[in-house]
Amino acid sequence: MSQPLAQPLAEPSPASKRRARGVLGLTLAVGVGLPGALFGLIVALSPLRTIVPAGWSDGEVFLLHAVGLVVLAVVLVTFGAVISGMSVWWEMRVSSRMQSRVGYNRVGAGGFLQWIADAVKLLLKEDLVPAEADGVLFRAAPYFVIVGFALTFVVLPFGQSLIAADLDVGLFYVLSVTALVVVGILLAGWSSNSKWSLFGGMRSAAQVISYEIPAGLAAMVPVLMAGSLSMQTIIQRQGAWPWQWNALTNPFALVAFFVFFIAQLAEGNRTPFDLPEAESELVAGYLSEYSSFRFAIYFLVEWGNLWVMSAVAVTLFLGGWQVPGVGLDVYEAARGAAGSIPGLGWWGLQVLSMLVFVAKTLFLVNVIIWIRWTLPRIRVDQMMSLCWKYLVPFAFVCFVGTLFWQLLVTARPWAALATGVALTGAGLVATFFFLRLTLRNVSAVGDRVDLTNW
Amino acid sequence: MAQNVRAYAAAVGTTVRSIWHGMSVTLSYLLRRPVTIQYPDRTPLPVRDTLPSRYRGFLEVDAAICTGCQACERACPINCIAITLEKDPTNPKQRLVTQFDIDEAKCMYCGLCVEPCPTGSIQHTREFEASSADLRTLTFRWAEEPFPVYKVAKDATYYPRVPLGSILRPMLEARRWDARGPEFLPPAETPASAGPAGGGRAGASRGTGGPASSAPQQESEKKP
Amino acid sequence: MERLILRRLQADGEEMILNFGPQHPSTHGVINFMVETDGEVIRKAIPDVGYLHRSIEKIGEQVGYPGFMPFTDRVDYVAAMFPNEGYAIAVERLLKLEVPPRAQWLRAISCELCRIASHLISVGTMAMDIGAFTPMLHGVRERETLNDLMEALCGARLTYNYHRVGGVAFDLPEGWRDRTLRFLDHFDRFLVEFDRLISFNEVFVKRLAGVAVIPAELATDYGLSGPNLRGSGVDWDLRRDLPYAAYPNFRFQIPVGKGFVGTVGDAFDRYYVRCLEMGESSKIVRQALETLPEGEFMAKVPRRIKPEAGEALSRVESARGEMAYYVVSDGTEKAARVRVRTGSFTAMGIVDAISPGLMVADLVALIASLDVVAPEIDR
Amino acid sequence: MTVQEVHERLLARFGDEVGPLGEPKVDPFCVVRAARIVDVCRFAKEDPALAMDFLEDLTALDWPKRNVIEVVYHLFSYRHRHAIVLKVEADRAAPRVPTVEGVWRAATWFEREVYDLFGVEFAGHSDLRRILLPDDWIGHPLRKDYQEAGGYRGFDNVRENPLVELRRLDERARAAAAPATVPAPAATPPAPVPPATGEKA
Repeated sequence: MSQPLAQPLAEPSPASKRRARGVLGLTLAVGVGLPGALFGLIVALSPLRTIVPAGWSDGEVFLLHAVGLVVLAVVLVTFGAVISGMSVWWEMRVSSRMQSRVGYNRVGAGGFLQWIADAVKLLLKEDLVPAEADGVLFRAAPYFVIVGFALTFVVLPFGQSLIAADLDVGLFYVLSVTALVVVGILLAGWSSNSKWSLFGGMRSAAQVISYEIPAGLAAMVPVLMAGSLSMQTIIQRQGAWPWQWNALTNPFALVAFFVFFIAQLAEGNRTPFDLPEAESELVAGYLSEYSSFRFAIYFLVEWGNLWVMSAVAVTLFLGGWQVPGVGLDVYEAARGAAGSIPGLGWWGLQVLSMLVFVAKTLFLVNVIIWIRWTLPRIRVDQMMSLCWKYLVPFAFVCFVGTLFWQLLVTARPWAALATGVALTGAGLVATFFFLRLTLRNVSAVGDRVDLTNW
Repeated sequence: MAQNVRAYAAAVGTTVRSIWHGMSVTLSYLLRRPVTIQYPDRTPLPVRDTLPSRYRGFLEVDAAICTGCQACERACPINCIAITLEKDPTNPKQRLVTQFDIDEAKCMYCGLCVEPCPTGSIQHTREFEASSADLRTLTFRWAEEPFPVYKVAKDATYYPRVPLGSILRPMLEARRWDARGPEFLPPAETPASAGPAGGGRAGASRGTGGPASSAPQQESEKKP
Repeated sequence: MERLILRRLQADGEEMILNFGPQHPSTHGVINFMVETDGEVIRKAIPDVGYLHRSIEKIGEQVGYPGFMPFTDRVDYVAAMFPNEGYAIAVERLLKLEVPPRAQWLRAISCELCRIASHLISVGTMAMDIGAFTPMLHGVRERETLNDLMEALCGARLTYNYHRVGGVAFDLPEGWRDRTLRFLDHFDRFLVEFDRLISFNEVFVKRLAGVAVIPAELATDYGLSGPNLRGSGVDWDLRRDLPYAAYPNFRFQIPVGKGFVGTVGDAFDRYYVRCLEMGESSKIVRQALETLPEGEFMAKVPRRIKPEAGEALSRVESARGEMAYYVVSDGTEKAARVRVRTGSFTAMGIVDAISPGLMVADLVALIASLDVVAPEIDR
Repeated sequence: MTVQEVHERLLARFGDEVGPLGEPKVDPFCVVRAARIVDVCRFAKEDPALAMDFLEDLTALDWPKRNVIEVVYHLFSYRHRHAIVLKVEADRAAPRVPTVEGVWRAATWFEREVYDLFGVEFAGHSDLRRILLPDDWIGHPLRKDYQEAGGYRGFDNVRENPLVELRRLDERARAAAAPATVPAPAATPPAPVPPATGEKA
C-alpha cells in the first residue's frame, strides 16, 4: 500500500552513539566488574585461615583471621544480593524469550542494570506498615528471612579451599538455617493482618515443613556415600568426571537428586510450588502488604535462593567444584608448605575449581528458571499428595537402597564406574533426543532458528 | 495392588513425558526471534507509517473540499462533531463554515462519520500519537478561519483531496503534550430557553436528547 | 449490598469471608466474589457483578439504528464481531432486508477469526490463572497476528465496528486473503504445539480434571450456552443447528466435551472444547475464503433506517455462548428497546451453585473455564 | 413444531389464559395472564411435546403510553428446536409478576436484572436484589421516564462539552471584535446555549 507520508526514523546522532557506547561500558563494568570483584575477594579471603605468616604472634594471626572473616562475611552477603539481582535480570531475559518478548532492554545495555534501578526504586519507596498489622512482627519478619538466607553462605563451597567455614555438620547446618526462612514467611503472613497474607503464610508453612522431610532424606543419600556431613568432604569423595558424580554412580542417588531438587523448589517457593504467593489466587500471598525495603528483602531472598538451592544440589550430587584431571594431590602439591602464602599455580587451581562450580550452579539456576516459565502451579492438596505419596516414599527407597548399594560397591568397586558410565551415556542420549525435539519444535510451526536480537 | 502400582507408575510416567514436551517447547523459543517491537524509538519506521490504510486514527478534515452538508455530524452517534454554517456577510450566496469542531477526546473512532461524506473530506488518518495532559486540547478546530463550502460539480468523480494526514501531522507535531487548552467561559446565567442561534445549534441541542441526557435540577431533588 | 451478602454468608462465624475481587488478578475484569471459606475450601462464593455496567441497552434506545453499531463493540470487546453481527441481523430482520452473499461470507470469515482471537485469550488466561504465564503470551502473540488482520480489514484492533445493517463496511483488502491463509497454516501447527506446551501438561490436567463439574441438566437449567454448554456434553451449536449467515455452506465439526481427561463437564472439558473449536474455526475460514462469492458486500439500505413496529430476535453463536439481540421497534428511527442476552451473564449465575466444596484455587479455574468477560456480564 | 403449533398446544391446555399469537410482523408473541405464567412455563418445560428446556432470555419492555411493563420470556427447546415468546403485562405503577425461578434456574439472574433495571417485583424470588447497579441507586434506568441523577455519591459524571464551550468562546470573541459594526448584540453578550449540557464522562 502506498505510504505517502512515511519517514524513516532519524539516523542516530554521534552524541547518541557516544552515549550508547558509554552505557555499554557501564553495563560491562557492572556486569563483569562487580561479580568479578566479589569472586576475586572470595578467592583471596577464603583461604586466609590456612595462612600463618611467619613471625606473627598468635594474637596477631588471630586478629588477621578475624578481620579476614568479617570482610569475607560482608563479601558473601553482598554476593548473595548481587547474584540475586543478576538472576532477576537473567530470569526476565530468559522468560521473555520463551514468550517471544524482548524483555528488559532500557536500563543499561540489554536492560542489565534494571535490577539496580529496581533496587534503588524499592529503597526510595515509603515503608508502609498497615495500621491493623502487628507492627513488631511485621517489621521483624524480613530479618528472619534474610538471616536464614545469608547464613547458608557460611558453608557453601565455591572451590577447593574457597569456603567460609567447612563445618563438620555442614549439611545439617544448611537444613537448619534455611528453616528460619519459613519462620519469617509465617510471621509475615500472620502479622500483615490480611486474609491473603494469612493464606500465603499458612500454605508456606505447610509446604516448607512437609518438603523438609523428602529433602532431608534425599540429602542423606550423598551423606551415606561420603560418610560425612561436611560439604567439602562430600565433594572430595566424588570424582570430577560426570560418571564419578554421586548422582550418576548410584541409581538411587539419581532418583534422590530429583527428589531433592523438587523438594528444594518447594522450599524455595518456586513454580510449580509457588502457592504461598500464587498471584492468580492469593494476589501476592504473604507479600501482599509489604513495600519498600522490606519487600526488596523478600525479593532478594527469593532469587538469591536460586543460587543456594543450586549450589547445595551441585555439592551433594553433581561433583561440586571438582575439576576433571585435577586430583586432590595436585592441590596439595601446588599448595606448598602449610601456613605459607601459596604459589600462583595454587591460586590458579582455586579459580579453576570455582569456575567449574559456578558453571554447574548456573546451569541448575537456569533449569529452575526454565521450569518456572513452563509449568503451571499445583494445588495445595496436590502439593501435599506429591510430597507424601511420591517424594517421601521415593526418598525412603533411595535411602535404604543406597545402604545396600554401598555394600555392593564395597564388594565390587567396578559397579560404581559401570553405573556411572551407563547413566552418563543415557543422559547424553536423552539430551540428544531432547535437543533434536527442540530443534524440530522450531521448524514445526514454520519458524527458524534466529538468534539475532538476543 | 498390581493395578495400583501400574497406575502409580503411569502417573509418574505421564508427568515426566508431558513436562519433557513442555520444556522442549519453551526451550525452543529461546532459539527464535521475539515478535514484539520496541515502540516507539527502536522501530525501523515510525509505527503510524506501518499501519494499514484503513486504520482509524485521528480524524482529519480537508476544508478545501468540505461541502458543509453536516452528514458527518448527523452520523456521529455520540455528537462529538459540531458544524456551524453561516451566510457570508460579504457574499449572500456563499455559505461559510464558521465552526467545525471535533472532540477527539470523546470520539470513539467508529468511522461512521467517514461513510456518508460525499467528497471524502473527513477521513480517519493513521495518526494516533497525541497524548495530552489536558482534555481540552483534544478538540480539533477545522474552521479556525471560516471557510466557504465546496461546490460539487454535477458529474464529479474525483475530489482534489490533499494527501491523507498532510494537514493533521504538522498540527500534531506542533503540539506539546503538556499544552493547556483554552479557558472556557463560566457557565452562563441565561436560562436554557434562550433559543438556538445559528445553524450549528442543531447539533448542540441534539446533544441534550442523547443517551446521557440529564436535568440536574430535577435530579437533585430526587436524591437526598 | 455487602451487608445483604454477609447476612447470607455468615452461618456460624467460624468461616472467613474473602472479598475475591473486584481488583483481583484472575477475575477477568472487574467482578467481585464474596467467598466464604473454611481454610482452603470454599463454602459459598457469591458473585457480585455490575462494576462495568455502561447502560448499553439504554443507549440503544437513544441513538438511531445505525449509530448503535459501535456501541455493540463494547458489549464484548474481546470478541467484538459477534455483537456486531447479532445486532446487524436483528435489525435486518426488522427491516426484512436480504443481505448479499458476499457480505454473509465476509461476516462468517470475520466472526470465525474473531472466535479464534477470543478463544486464544480464553485458553491463555486459563493457563495463566493456573499459574503458567508462558502459554498466555503465546496465545496473545497469535492473537496479535489476528489483530493485524482485523486492522487491515476494518481499521481497528479491538472495537471493530465492521458489520453494518445490510452487510459489512469494507470488502477484503488486497493481499488479505493470502495473509490469512498463511496465518492459518501457521496457526494449525501452533495449536499442536500449544497442546504440547500446556493442554496435556500433567500438572495442568490435574488442576482441571474433575474440577467444577457442571452436569448437562444443570447447564441447560442455568441457561449456559456456547462452549460452556458443549463442555457439559450437550451437542448444540447455533451455527449448525439453527444456521444463520453463511454457515450452512461450510462443513465443520462441533467439539463436545466428553471427559477428555476426567468427568464430562469439568473445567478441562470446557477448556479443551475451546481449543478444538479454534481448529474448526480455522477450517471454516479456509472454506469461506475458498468459496467467497463475488458481488456486493452491502445491501441497498434506505438512507434513514426506520423499521415498522415489531420485534425481532437474533441469535448468534458468539465465542462466549449464545448472544441474542432482541430489538423492538415502535416505528420511529430509534429502537424502543435493544436487549442483549449474553453468554457470560448466564455463565456467571451458575458460580453460586457450583462453588461449594471447591478450593480457592479451583474457584479461579472455574471462573477461567467459564470464560466470562466482565463487560459482557454487565453491558 | 412451528410457533403456531406451539401456541395451539398452549391454548389447548390453558384456554383463554394464553392470549392470541400476535400478528407475525417479524417474531410473533403471545400474552399470558400474569397469574398463570408459572404454570404455563412449567407446562412448556415439562410437556414432552414442547420440552422448552432453555430459557433463552427474560427481559422487559416499558410502554408508558399503554401504562404497562411487559415481561418477555423467550423459550426454546433444544430437543425440538422450536421457540415461543411469551409476554406478561404488569401495571407500571407497581409491576408484580410471579417468578419462574422454580422452572428454570437461569431466571434467577434474569429476573434480578429486570428488577434492577425496570423495577418489576418478582413474587417468590429467592434473592431479589439489584444486580448491575449499586443497591442504593435511585430509580430504574430502563424505564422510559427515568431521569439520571447528576452523579453518584458525590462523584460527578458530567463533563463540559467543549464543542459548546468553544462555540461560546467564538461568539464572545466575535462580539468583542465587532462592537462598532453591530452595536446591538454587543450590549448583551450572546450566550444562547444552555449551560454546559450534561454529558456522561
